[in-house]
Amino acid sequence: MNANIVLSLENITKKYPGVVALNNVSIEFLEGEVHALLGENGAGKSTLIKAVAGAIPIDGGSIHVGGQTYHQMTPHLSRSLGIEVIYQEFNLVPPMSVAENIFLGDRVNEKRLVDYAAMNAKASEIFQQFDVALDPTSRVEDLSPAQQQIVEIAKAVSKKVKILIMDEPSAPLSVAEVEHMFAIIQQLKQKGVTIIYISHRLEEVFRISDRVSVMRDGRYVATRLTQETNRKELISLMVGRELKEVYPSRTVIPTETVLQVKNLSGNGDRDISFSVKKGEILGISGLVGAGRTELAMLLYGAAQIESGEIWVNGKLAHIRSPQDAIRHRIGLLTEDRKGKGLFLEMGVRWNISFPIIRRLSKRGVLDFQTENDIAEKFTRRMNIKTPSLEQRVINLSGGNQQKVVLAKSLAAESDILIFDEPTRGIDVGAKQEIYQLMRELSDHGIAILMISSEMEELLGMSDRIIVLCEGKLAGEVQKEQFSQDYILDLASGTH
Amino acid sequence: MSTKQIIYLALIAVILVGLALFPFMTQDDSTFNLVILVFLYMTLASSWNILGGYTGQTNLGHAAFFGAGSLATRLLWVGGFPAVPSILAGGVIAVALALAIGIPAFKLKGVYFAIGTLALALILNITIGNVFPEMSYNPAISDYQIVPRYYLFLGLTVITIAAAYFLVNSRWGLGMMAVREGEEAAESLGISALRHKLLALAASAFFAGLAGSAFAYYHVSYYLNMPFGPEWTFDPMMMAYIGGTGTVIGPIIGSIFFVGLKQLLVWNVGEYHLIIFGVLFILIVLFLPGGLVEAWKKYQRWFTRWYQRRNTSPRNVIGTGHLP
Amino acid sequence: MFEGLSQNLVFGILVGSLYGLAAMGLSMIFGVTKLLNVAHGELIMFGGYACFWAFSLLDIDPFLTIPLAMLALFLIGAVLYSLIFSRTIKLPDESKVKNSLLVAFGLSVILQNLALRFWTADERGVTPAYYQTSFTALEVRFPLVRLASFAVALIFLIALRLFLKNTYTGKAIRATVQNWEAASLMGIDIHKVYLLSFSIGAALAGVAGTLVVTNYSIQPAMGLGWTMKALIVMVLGGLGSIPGTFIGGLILGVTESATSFFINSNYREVAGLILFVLVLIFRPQGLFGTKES
Amino acid sequence: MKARMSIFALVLMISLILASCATPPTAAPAPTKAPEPTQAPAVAQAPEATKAPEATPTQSFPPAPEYIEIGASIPLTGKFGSLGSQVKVGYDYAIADINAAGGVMVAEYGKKVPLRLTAYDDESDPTKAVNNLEKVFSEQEVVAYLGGAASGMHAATTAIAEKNKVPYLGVSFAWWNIHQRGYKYLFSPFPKSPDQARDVYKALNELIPEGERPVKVAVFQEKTDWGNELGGLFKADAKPAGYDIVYYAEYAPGTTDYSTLIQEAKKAEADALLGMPSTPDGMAIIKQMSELGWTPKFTMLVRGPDAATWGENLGAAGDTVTMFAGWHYGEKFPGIEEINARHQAEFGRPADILVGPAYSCVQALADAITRAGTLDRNAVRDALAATDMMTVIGPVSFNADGTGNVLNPLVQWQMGKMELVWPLDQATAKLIYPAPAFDER
Repeated sequence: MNANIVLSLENITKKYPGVVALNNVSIEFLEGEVHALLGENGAGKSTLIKAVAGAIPIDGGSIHVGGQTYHQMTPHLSRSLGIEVIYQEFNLVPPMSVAENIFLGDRVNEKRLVDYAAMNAKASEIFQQFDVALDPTSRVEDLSPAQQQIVEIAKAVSKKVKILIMDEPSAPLSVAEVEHMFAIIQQLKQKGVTIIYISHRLEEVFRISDRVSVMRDGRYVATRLTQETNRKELISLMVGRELKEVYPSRTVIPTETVLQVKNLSGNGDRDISFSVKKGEILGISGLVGAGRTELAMLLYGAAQIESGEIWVNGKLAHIRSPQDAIRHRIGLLTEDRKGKGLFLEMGVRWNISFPIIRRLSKRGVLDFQTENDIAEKFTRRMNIKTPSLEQRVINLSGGNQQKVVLAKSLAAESDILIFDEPTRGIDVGAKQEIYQLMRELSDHGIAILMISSEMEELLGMSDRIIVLCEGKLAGEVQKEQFSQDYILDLASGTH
Repeated sequence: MSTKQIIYLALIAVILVGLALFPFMTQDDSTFNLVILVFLYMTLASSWNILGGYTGQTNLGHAAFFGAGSLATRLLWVGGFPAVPSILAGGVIAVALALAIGIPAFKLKGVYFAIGTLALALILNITIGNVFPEMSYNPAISDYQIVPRYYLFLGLTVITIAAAYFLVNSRWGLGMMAVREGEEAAESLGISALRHKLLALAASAFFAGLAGSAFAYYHVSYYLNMPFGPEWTFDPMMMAYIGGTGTVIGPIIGSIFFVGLKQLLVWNVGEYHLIIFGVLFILIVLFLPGGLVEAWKKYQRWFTRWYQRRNTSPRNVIGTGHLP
Repeated sequence: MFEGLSQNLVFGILVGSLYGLAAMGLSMIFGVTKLLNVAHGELIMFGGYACFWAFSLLDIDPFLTIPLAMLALFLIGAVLYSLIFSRTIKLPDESKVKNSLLVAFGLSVILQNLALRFWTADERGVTPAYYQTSFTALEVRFPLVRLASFAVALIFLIALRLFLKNTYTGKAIRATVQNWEAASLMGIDIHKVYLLSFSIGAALAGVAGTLVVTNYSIQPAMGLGWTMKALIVMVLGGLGSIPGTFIGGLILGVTESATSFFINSNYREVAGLILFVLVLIFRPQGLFGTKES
Repeated sequence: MKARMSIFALVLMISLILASCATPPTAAPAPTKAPEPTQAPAVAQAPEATKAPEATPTQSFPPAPEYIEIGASIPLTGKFGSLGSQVKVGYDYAIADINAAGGVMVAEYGKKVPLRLTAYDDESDPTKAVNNLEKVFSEQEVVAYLGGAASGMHAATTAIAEKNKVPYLGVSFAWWNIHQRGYKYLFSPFPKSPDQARDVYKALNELIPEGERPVKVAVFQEKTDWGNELGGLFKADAKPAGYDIVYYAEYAPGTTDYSTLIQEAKKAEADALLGMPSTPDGMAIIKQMSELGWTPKFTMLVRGPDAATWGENLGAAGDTVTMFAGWHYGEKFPGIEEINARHQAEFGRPADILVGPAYSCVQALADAITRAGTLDRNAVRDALAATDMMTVIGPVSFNADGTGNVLNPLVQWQMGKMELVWPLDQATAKLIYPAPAFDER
């Protein structure tokens, strides 16, 4: 490997009101290496690449590229230096053709008008290198995410990319597609392109990267040669200490079935059957896009059921809308807490009482006293740290927000709760509290369906795990069979 | 150049020659008036389309440019200036106005831009009406000739359409479309959204201003604030939508369709024609956002799909497993 | 001078309350559904005609025709929403606003021409017997009709506030405004909420129409002018803020009458529009709105 | 790329075809009314063959056209709609009456030829009015134009008449200056601004004893050409007649708020208000005067109160307002009774005030065609210039500038009705003066 430094960041600092997003970050990137950037949500990875790409101005530090020092980047400058970024949200113009997207903003040749024939030919040429058969005249909006990503890569290549930054590139891809992407990355690497690969999937990092840098809370933590490090070390670098999560153990043995799902299809899921007992925690595992959240939406009536049946407490339940689900005492804690679970601009009281205000109203007019009592009760029970019930939830921490969401579901007196990624983006302390709460709830006889991408918490909390793969039920795993490898095999469809 | 392209160019040439010879085929003033109206609307709709269709900035103040052009021309011409420089001045004034309001106006995004420009046009409409309350008469009324005015409009229309065609098929045109689809995406591709929007606005205003100038040269008598009226924005916009925004051909089809159908409706259903237009417009916005052009393309696509189904070949495959 | 100025100010405020009421419906619809109904002026016109016909055919006092106009416009709003606007509701925000603007523009053409066919282009006004009555305080005249209109606007402002704050439906509407996805997941039928909000907005236009026909006059082409007034007021007051809208109305009213007094009444509308453009550019969230996060 | 080119070509082709097809419009525009023999006896007798040479059976004539085509653009909707619809009724009545008597004698063809009017609505939009007149000119090859309503509209359309060299007869406009543009084809049997400015003071001086006259005058001038002209004349004629302009203000047409103007006029202690608003503007002025409690002793608004809906919309507040309408159904000229009877049957009220002047236009035109003996437009124009006849609005003759020498009656709204109050020999009621305060009506 060549040891030329192509990009070096020195003491990059970026402040937002109230937050230091980047705090004196310094990293060096070598020519022709695949350099993984690791860190938890909010560690500052995305901010850092935006700073490199010139998408945001920086408040301090400098960027060195090709022997020059820059104290401020602009999108134009960064591109002229050969830096290209593929964001999670693709920067493509959907109704335009593949070739138009690739060459947008460039002249293909010296003609004044756009020479479509030359443009299409050049695009095809790039695709051939990657062993891809993509029609340059097809419209981007008709392509799959994987194909769109290829277009993004081709766009970067057409711009004579030197440093390619990829932000969570594998998120929308299937296993086979990820393999293909890795092949392309290898090919680019051989040509001397530096790849900065951002991911939170450790397996991928070990598969593809040469070196790995870890960030935490806006700071640079460490860089390691991938071959010389291990999973455990990286995790402890990411979270800042040895990870030792304690999962509360079960005290009640569930027996009575409360929810039974028979051959359920719809919303992309096919023919799914399982059942949940009273007081049981059922884990739902699968890769991104395997149809886990989709299943939750089906059970909650937020998506249309095409066929199959849902039985609640031994009775066939017709769930066509969230109202129906709420009537059957099914509650949902959404994955996208801020987007779909909370009214951020409203107070704590409003958020807790809202789902049940119909019950609190007499002839359409609200009973404020009861509303207040309920909100107060659950705030205390959940140990929500808030100065008052009127405090807008946007001002609460992530963990407290999640507790408000929980309180809301409890106030609705649900028998069945669906938790979609309940601990995403909240700190370790709050995680612990949430695990404790979930355990308490199940001890009180509430059935819980828990969707999680964190294998450890899934294994630690669940009584049973079902695994989804590409919209289908790949298997059901009993507590005694619990093993990470087995579940991953099921999830990736290799079993 | 392929033979097909040659055939198309020849066809366009034949049509242009036909239109150029048109005054030798008829003497009828009302026919001229009708054709001139179509030309006027083609120019207005095409120029609106550069900003509204290609760049995606719904401009509800197009009348301001039309009015500015006609105001400048009429004042100069009535004041004794020769006609040709007066007409060119109209276009220039419209561009100056566009650049003056462009930078503040583009601080507004989406619908705010739309209502902001509407407000600007209304401000001008009222103010011009206050400043020039008097009817303006055509200085050439005693020996008014329709044929030169016909050629003026024909030339203007051809130039506008050709300019629109070349603009949108240039690098700038791709940039404008990228801005329409997403300003942030375009910016991250190194395309300056503001610069592209300003260019589109200036081009749009220039041709609208020239249309106003031609109108001022053509029209016998009117109040000077009349060309600032909102109908000069809304009618061309409706035409662009009916034909298909974001295409060169859409506004052309739209204006022929609009004027032609309007005449037919006026003859057949009389006063209800505007109601029918309103319904048609709503239906197109709701169900056929690409206008008549899209309807035609859908028909075409259906045809090619039918053709493809007979000769199936896979397209768009990635990961065939043979990497170099 | 002073007497003239204070009289002008009072008239500005009285007229402003009417602007506020006219904008309240528009603001309600925009705030909840994100549909920009530029046919709002036409809805006001229909409300005005409802009042006019009830007054001249049935001899009902114009202020007593308000429930009638509300009911009529509520139904019209429901029909328009179900037939037309519901088809744009699922679009992403940006194109939703734009498409609803275009659709509403087509609608305004239709409504205006329907009115023309139904009721001719004649200017219509309602002049109840007590029209000439007015009170004088500190040498400033308070015409009874205008005072009553002010009171009506105020009553509807308060009623709307109470409705949104204290009822289940009102809370459902506010929840939908905040976050329709969350509201829908919490069991709110958001389509019902949209339908209801649109109809309530239309009904408010009906109320405004009755006041317009009693204070001014109506004719089929009046729509655009009142739509612009409502838009100006809505932007001044901050999008979706009901009390802000009312205050925005007062500001527009006073601005207009001050322009008449100090400059020239010819530039009244211009002053309002310039204020509007300035606010759009420098404070798009409105004078009283908070910046969207 | 190819697809684009093909569409481009296709549409240009269609455009060409469409454009060339547009030459002969296949569908005829709806003529306003079929010339049916009406039940009423011909009121307006087309001047019979007395003046024209006697047609003898032996003489051979070229084939006569089916109709004498007349074109018009009338504001039936929009802000002048209420005026235009009155005008249209006048035209229709006169044409029906003449056609009931067989039509107009044209010596050239040796027979009577009926009239046919093709009238389009211009929605009070001068541009549309111009287009309409161009259209009827080339499609119907009209012999003459009839005008619409309101000065601003006529200002636009008279230019077309001059350009196309078609005789033009119009009423409901008082703008004198149009007649000073040297137009040869324009004729208007209607009182003009100088008459109105002169006569308002003359009438006041004749009707009101000295000492009680409203000598302090306020003028609200609409900011249009005609408003400017009439306002200036009001001002110029005041002093010689013994009046004093104490307040003079301009406003843009379509203004909704007049409170500043009214307060200023009130402060200037004006006794009389003179203005020339459109109907909606006039209604707004009166409403706001009543709100602000300013009742001048005398109010004259030219044009606005002509609308039949004035009384309905304003109620008692609209009373005592006076106007110069050009005519009144209570005048005592031949033919008026029949028109009133017919109008009463159709609309439930005697003829509206613009019906008479409109009627007289058709009378003058028919007379001129007969005297010309041909449908040649220049001959008709020359004959019109020599008009001297009795019509429903009294004797009519034209000056060199096309203005008419006609009676200029002062009309006042009284108890929701229009009454003629001056000149006294035609009067149907006495002028109510001074006007009672608004809150005492």
